[in-house]
Amino acid sequence: MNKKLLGYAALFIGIGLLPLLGAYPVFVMKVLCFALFACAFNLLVGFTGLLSFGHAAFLGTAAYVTGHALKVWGLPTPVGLVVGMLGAAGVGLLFGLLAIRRSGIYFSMITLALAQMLYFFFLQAPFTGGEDGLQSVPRGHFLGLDLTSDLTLFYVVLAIFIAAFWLIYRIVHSPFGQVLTSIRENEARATSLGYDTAHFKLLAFVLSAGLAGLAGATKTLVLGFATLTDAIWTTSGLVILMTLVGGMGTLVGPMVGALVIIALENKIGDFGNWLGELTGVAWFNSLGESVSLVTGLIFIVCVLAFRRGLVGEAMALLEKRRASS
Amino acid sequence: MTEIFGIPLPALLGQLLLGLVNGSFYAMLSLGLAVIFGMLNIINFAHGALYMMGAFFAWMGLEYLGLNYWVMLGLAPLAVGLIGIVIERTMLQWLYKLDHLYGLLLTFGITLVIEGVFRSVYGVSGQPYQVPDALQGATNLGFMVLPNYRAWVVVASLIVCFAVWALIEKTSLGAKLRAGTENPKLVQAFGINVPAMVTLTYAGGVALAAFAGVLAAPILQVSALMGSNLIIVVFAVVVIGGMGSILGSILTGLGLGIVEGLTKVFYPEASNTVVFVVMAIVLLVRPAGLFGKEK
Amino acid sequence: MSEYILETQDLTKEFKGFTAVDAVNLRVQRGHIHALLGPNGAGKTTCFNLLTKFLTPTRGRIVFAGHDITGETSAQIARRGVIRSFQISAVFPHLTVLENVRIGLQRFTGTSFHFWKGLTGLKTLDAKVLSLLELVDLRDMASLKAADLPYGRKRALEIATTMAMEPQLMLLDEPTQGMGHEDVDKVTALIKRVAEGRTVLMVEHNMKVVASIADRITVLARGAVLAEGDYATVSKHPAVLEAYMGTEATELVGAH
Amino acid sequence: QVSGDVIKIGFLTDMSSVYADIDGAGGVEAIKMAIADLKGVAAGKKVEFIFADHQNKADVASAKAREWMDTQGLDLLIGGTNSGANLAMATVAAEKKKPFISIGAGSSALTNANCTPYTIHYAYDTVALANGTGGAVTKAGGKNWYFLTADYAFGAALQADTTAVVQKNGGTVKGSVKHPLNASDFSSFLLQAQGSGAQILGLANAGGDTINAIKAANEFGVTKGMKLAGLLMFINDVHSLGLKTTEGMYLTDSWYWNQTPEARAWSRRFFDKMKRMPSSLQAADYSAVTHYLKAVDAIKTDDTDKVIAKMKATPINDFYTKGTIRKEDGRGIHDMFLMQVKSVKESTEPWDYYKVVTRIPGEEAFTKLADSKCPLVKK
Amino acid sequence: MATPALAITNLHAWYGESHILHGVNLSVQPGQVVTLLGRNGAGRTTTLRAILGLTGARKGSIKIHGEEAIHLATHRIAQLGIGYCPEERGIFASLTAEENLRLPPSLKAKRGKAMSEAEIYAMFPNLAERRQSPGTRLSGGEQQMLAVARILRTGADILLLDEISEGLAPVIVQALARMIRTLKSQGFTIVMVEQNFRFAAPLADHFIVIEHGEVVLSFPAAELPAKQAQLDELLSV
Ligand SMILES: Nc1ncnc2c1ncn2[C@@H]1O[C@H](COP(=O)(O)OP(=O)(O)OP(=O)(O)O)[C@@H](O)[C@H]1O
Ligand SMILES: Nc1ncnc2c1ncn2[C@@H]1O[C@H](COP(=O)(O)OP(=O)(O)OP(=O)(O)O)[C@@H](O)[C@H]1O
Ligand SMILES: [Mg+2]
Ligand SMILES: [Mg+2]
Repeated sequence: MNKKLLGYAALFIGIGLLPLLGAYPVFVMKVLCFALFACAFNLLVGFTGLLSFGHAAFLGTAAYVTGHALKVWGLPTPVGLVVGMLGAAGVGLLFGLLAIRRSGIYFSMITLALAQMLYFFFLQAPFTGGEDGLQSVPRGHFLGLDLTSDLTLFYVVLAIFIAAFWLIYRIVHSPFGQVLTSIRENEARATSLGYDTAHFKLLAFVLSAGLAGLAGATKTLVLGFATLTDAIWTTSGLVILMTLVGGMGTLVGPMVGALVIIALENKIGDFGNWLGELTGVAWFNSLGESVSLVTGLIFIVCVLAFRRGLVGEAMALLEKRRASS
Repeated sequence: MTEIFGIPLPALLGQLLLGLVNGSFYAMLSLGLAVIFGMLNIINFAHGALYMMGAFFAWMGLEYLGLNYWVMLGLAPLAVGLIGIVIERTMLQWLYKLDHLYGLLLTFGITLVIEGVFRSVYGVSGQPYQVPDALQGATNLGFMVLPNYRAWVVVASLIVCFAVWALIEKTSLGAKLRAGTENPKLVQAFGINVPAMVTLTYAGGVALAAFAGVLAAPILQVSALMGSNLIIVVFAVVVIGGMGSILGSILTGLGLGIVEGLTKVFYPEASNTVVFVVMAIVLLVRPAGLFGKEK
Repeated sequence: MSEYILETQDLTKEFKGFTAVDAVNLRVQRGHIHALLGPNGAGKTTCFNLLTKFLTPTRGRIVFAGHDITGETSAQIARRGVIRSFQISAVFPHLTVLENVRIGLQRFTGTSFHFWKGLTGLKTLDAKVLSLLELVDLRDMASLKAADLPYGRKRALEIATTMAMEPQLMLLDEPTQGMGHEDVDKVTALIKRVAEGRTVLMVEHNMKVVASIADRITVLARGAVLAEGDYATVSKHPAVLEAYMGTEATELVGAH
Repeated sequence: QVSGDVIKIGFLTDMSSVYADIDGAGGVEAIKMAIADLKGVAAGKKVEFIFADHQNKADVASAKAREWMDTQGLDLLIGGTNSGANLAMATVAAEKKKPFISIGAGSSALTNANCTPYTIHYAYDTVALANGTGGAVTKAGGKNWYFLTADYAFGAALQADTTAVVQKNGGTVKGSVKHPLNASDFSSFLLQAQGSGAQILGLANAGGDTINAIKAANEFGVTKGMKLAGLLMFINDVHSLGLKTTEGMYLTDSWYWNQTPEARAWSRRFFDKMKRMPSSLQAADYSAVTHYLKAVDAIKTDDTDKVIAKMKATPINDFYTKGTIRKEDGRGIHDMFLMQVKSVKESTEPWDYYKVVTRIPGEEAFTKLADSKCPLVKK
Repeated sequence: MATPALAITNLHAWYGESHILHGVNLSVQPGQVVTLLGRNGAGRTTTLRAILGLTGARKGSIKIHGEEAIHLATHRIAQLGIGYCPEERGIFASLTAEENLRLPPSLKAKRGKAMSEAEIYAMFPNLAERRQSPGTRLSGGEQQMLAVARILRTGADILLLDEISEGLAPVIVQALARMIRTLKSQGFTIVMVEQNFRFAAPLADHFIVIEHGEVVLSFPAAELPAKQAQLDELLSV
């Protein structure tokens, strides 16, 4: 237990040192936002067994609400973040009430469809700025800190991330989390023990939506804008991929997955060029234009051969070694 | 002139007819999804990508091989069907024992790859594809000018839908399929090669998508992304109809096309979302969908 | 208080043109171990599913302890004290043995929606959990993952979890199925023990088990009640003999 | 004094999505040509070029721009297609005080409400398009308009700008119908347009939407009763539609490859590399980079403020255009052209698609300073 | 001795984790009629299902006409010449009676004599009448006839019949008995699971009793009188 805590502490201190070691703070912040998004998503798929294919809706909602709150209403930054988070949780409640009525594949299809509906709404609603997005959202101040400096913002974002991560940890290891796990493992049995599984799933859905919202709100703060990308269905696919790559149902998996996928998106062009130079195959040079192709391949490989994800496989390996020694 | 809610009747009729055209595509695609779901228990996310592939094959046939529309109307579904066989044999078949969600994720990955390939080779701006000569021109119906090609689309899709329905409901092969959906193990115990049947079902389902793709090619630009927007709407159609019956998915598809058509007249802003709104309402009233079976 | 804790009236379930449970009037007496017998496919499991609302009856009424529960949800029925086990063992594989039982007990603490609390609050339940595990000889395995238990132990764990709910009525679906002989005897003794002060309705194919512990037996065939009574009566009932095993090998007309 | 001892030019454009053909890889090639034509050197220093795909996503564009400026020592940012992405890049450039030249974006906001001292909007904008097509068509007698508008900010801006021009020229707008972005089916909207009885159908959309709308309009016989005016069309769109469907259409653009001998010469070079003729944006990419490098070379520094001042002070004079960059708001001012698509008979060679109908002088085409809402413009 | 039509050695089978068969051994000669007896839930149905690979996991050896079938896919096993009539009848609701009848394809390796549809309808006149009705709209007895009838068409020579006499009127049971005799005379190998001892006793050449997933008694028909007492004890309710 304590060892685990130490491990997390080391991890976060490590992340905290990154910018000082020359890492690019905005990049790390972006990864943190997506890591939070993936962790929130994982709360649902990994710990409750519900595969939402519409999580971008919550990221997007919060991004727009926070963006609007900070830019148009001029609310203080912390309030803006909270408002965005609540907005996402509210949308989560509405979606949840509908989607919870079906399970399995249908649940996925319904969340996907609802999110798409919201996407079209955002596309047309005047306050989102349509396809131009909501630009130049001010960062403002946080508890007296001026956030215009990337480094200051970085530590604030890291603090938000740690707080949210702690909350997720808490949820997973709470009486509520226990019931969620039991629902994931055997819903019929949980029902037969007297749990109204629909209510638990709904609360999990809302919590996950709210936390995904926090990720979206923070992302708006970091990058200074909210756009349709946050709400489009491929973003929902992306977060699934992150979680799948990292390891569904593990706490750190989604973080690792987010890092891998974001890095991939950013670096694949360079990687392609490098391969192109190495092999002389010109096609590799255009790899940067084929992010979705590569993402798709990773998806296929993960589903076919690698379902536990990086962290999951690593843990399984450790366990095996421990068992054999 | 007769008006309904301020819209002249002829205009309304025209819109209904156009809705039917779109509905034909929904019907063909949701039909394919339903057939695949029945045997494989997999929601084939790649359906949209394979539909796009059908359209592309039609275009490529003409561009590289000089094969005309009518030839490709047969060849493209065949080719896509073959690809379906490869997909099923090399990937999908390993997932049947797992949670159905993995099927959805895998086919999602396949979608990204297929789209990625076409996009990296052909870009995304559409390739033009001419209406075949025999179907050029339009017919004046009095209340509207209906391009002959669109009329053909409705007819062709109705024929295909009906043929699929007849194949499944009226033939011995169909009997095997229906039996397989009820109890695949027992059917296999009669010496029927169910795994092969599953493969062929998948091939058939995606061939249907490709057929729809070829039909769509002259109407829409042939482009790498033409399938991915459509497929989400078709998913909503599937949720609305419920995976109950073949006829059900055809009717739901056509019906929603018409609903969408009417929305374009009365409140065009909502035409993108109306299907999803209908879905939400149906979920509230009949969670299993209009034609869905009890759980 | 009625002497019957559970009564069904004309309970019927139809699946697409086929009746799995056909107008069953079942009465389970308080304090009894009541066995439900019948060939495979007779509708026993379906009956359980109807009683616990995992399936909605096509027709009929279910009365439990004087309340009409026909319209209630599975969870509501469970909270009334009707707890079932499943034909295929139903544990939570990735939870430990201890957690498996605790998840049931936890419901009574009223904290199940408290997502902000730690697990320390639940630790107070552990003593009770361990004593329940003691009953089923699982105490030593409390910290193992349920998935790692042998099959027979899983069934025992399932019974322990069911018991933790202090059910008024326990529904056990083939509790000894798929076990070796020793396990069967253990589980039989266990059921007998935990049945004290409660009512048990169980499906069982193993006649030895039924004969030794059932107070009353209902035999189903093709969804309908074929016979009812204690073991002595039922085992001599002509229809049961007919449906189960004709012992007199009377020759068929025209044979040999 | 060149920062980092190299001159680093970054290009962010859509290389994989709906506008990839209009700019994309062709734009990259054009910029490479510009650098190579100057021997890869300016102010005695090596010129380096990096590019990336922003996938039409403002967030990707902004993040990439920020990263390049923070970590790569970028000296000039070129913005390819898409207004949303360009607005985001402009914000970052202003914050980091680096020059930003927007080529492919349509939004006039870049040098109007959202102007910055570091933004140069080089090629065109919605106002110019409206003035071109809207003005010319109305003057030529197309008084009755109906709009088919993509239902998002860019479409609305295009419609609004064009409406103003039409009305100023004595025309009327009979109505409009909005269609969703990336609509696959236009038949129903066209049926509504057809019922309006207007003469001109203004297409306030872009890319695939314009293409699909035009195809459907032909199919439904809309073109028999109405004339189509594509408010934003590129030669790639015409190419993919074919002359049969587009013949006779009006459109406004800043440049056409077959316009002048110089343009032709450059375009042939481009064609040899890309196997397709350049769009106006690709030509503008070349022109803008050349203009920048020449300014650097002239003042021997890549200092942002000085280079921008120099660029604004020097007239542009190349195969792409002859014009200036307006000091106050960074708006490129140059002639725009109203073109008409040739018929199949008129077209004498591949890619021979347009004839120039009218030249619209820059001062008329673009927003007048007097009308500007740019805070930098002192009034 | 000829190759047994069916030879099972040390067969184990599971449903999920539930271990149902604990090493079944039995062997059936061509043309023999064997009856599997046992109490409810003893594992007789599971034995039949395991032969066809319809249980979860299975282990051991199953030889059909000398060919090892334990690793074959279900349909390949069936094609070795097995016709299976399941306990729950397995009539398909979405198929008409006639479609149900025609569903099983003729087996390639035909060893037995396939009956024609006409012969089948002659044997079960009820079915002829109701051929267009949806399968599950037939009465229980008719469904049972249909389930048997449809495997007679295929040319399978080993029939696995699970409680075919269950729930049928005496006349039909008699007809079935006659049918089995006919089939036997035609050289079919038959493995029957039967509750109805009166039905099974006169037909069988050999009896096998299964208890708790194992064969506990196995004897030829001739020994029936001698074993009767032991049998009664094993099977008594
Ligand atoms: N959801 C369902 N849909 C259709 N038929 C069903 C369904 N559930 C059960 N049945 C059918 O109802 C009948 C009774 O099944 P049930 O599971 O109740 O039998 P059982 O008496 O528990 O048998 P066993 O001893 O094998 O467990 C069977 O024929 C079964 O196939
Ligand atoms: N699908 C299944 N899943 C889990 N357990 C099963 C399944 N089918 C049968 N069983 C169990 O396997 C055991 C053996 O069943 P089997 O059907 O082989 O019995 P049987 O001897 O044929 O009895 P019956 O006279 O009831 O048909 C029983 O305990 C039964 O409940
Ligand atoms: Mg059962
Ligand atoms: Mg049986």
